[in-house]
Amino acid sequence: MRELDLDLDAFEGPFDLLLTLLLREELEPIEIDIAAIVLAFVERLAEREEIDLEACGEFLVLVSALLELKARLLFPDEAAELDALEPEAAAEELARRLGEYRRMKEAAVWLAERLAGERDRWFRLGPAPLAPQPERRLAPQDSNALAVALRALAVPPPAVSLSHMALRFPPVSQFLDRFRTLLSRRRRFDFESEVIGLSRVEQAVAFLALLELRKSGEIALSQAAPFAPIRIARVDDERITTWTARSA
Amino acid sequence: MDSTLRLIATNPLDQLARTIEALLIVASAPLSVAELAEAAEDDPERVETALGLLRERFGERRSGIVLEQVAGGYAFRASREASEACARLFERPIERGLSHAALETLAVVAYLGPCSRPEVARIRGVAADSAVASLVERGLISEAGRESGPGGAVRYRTTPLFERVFGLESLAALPRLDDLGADGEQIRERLLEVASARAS
Amino acid sequence: MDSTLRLIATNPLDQLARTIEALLIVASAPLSVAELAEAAEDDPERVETALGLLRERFGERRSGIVLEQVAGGYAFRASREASEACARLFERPIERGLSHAALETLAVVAYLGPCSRPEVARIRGVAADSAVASLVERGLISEAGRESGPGGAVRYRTTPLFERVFGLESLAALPRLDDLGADGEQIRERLLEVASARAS
Repeated sequence: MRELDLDLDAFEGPFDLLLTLLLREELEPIEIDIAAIVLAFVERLAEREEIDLEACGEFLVLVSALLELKARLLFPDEAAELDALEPEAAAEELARRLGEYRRMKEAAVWLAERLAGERDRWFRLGPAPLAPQPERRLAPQDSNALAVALRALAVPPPAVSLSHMALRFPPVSQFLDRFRTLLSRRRRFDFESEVIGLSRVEQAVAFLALLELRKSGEIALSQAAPFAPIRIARVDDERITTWTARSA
Repeated sequence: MDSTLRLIATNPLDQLARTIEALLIVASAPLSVAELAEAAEDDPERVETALGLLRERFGERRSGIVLEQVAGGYAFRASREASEACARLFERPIERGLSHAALETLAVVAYLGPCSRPEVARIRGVAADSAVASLVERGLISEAGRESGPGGAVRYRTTPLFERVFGLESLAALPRLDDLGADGEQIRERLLEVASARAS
Repeated sequence: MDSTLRLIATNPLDQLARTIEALLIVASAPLSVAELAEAAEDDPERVETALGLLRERFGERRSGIVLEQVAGGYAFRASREASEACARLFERPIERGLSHAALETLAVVAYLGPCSRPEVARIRGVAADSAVASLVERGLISEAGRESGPGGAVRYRTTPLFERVFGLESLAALPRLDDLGADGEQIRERLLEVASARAS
């Protein structure tokens, strides 16, 4: 799943590289077309004979975190406002925005059709071949206007609301360190009990760190049943791994 | 000499029509009735009448040059009959490779303009920088000041060229937004259902 | 309907003439007989004949549009009879001020000295191509070499006309901007800093 190959406007390559770049803030979530990622994933699923539930679960967590992050960055101030709204009012507001976007999409379709219909309408672009050459004349200007214009360019943009900063992805490395330290003290632990109280975004990043550790062979993951607690164990402790596997 | 003078005197509208022809052949953008009247030093009403004459003379299937009412004024264009010959000789640099993102951005600016890049991004849900840049380069939108307040973002609006390329008499010729996205009501209802389920 | 069809069939030269009219109305430079023949997919001889017809139709005193043979081929021009009206159309009223984009661009070039388009764009946070082009067209800025290094961008500086229009003895007479920096270099740094904050 993580080697899912993507071909987006802003990014081309495997999904896990995309995540890494996003987490390192080398790529803006706003640049990423998430629907295209979902489409690529669904196509990949359709190609396969059987459904990999684990991969689907992982994908859902990561994509929903991405969506939330992108939404928060798009509406830095409004996010807080929406939270404060009653559910009905929030739904009303969301519907208004969706409606607005939908109408713009329709308008774009109309424009595209119009353009196609006008393909046999030709006119000249630019001046006529034998037109008189006009001269542009400008009235005397006040040089203070130049100073005013340059000063305006030196004004920093309004401070961006920091309310969404709490929702920024923490670095994966933070969780890598945390889990490694944990495993140096304990042979195994439950994922849920370690991430309890963290935001969904942080939980998603913690999960990413887990996958990272498993990929590098440092840990073993197990889960007794879907939605059961996820157990993490040191790989060097074979006994525990087999015990967990048997009991599962 | 005398008879020529009388001829002009009896049908001065013909001379005005010729002057308008001349103005339209050298103009690089559609000319409004007011602009034509000012340059021709004549009444707007008479200009309208002369334009009516010209519209008959330069009509589709009658002439290779067609008079059209577009972008808030009048302009000559090629007859549709000759479009294949035109396509062999000329290019369409403005429309070539106009992306879906650019069309959506154009729609937002046309309906809500003047508006800034952040506003376009908010509505479309993705950054609009490259789409805006390509539209500016094509001359379909142009800068229209900055948002008020310090550090305000540059705002954009559509140009007369936009109206001309899309064959619109004016921006008012765009379809009404209310007529688009008619299923918006359905979305609203579904969201309200979800909301009331969450609240209970 | 039948008679129209027969008319076209019996006089195909008329259709060729209409096609040539259409091509000439779209062209932004004179078209040669060879170009017209290729676009119309017809014989150069027949094109010459059709041009003869058009020369009669679009003759001085007969029409406001006149077909003219020039060095590069054929092009339409305005009739002499309408030259005063055309002059009025092109004689632009004295412009009272500059657009916001032009003023910002001009301020950057004036205060920071020779400056390339990419640099102006970086400082303003938007593409500067059309603003720079319009200032060059007005003669307020002009090219002043290129940035060092291979493929360096063209740099621009203000002209003596700029100083005249803004009533300055020299560039040293620009209003001081001590609050932004002691010299052009410091101001440039300050502006680039703000610009990168804006972009983030």
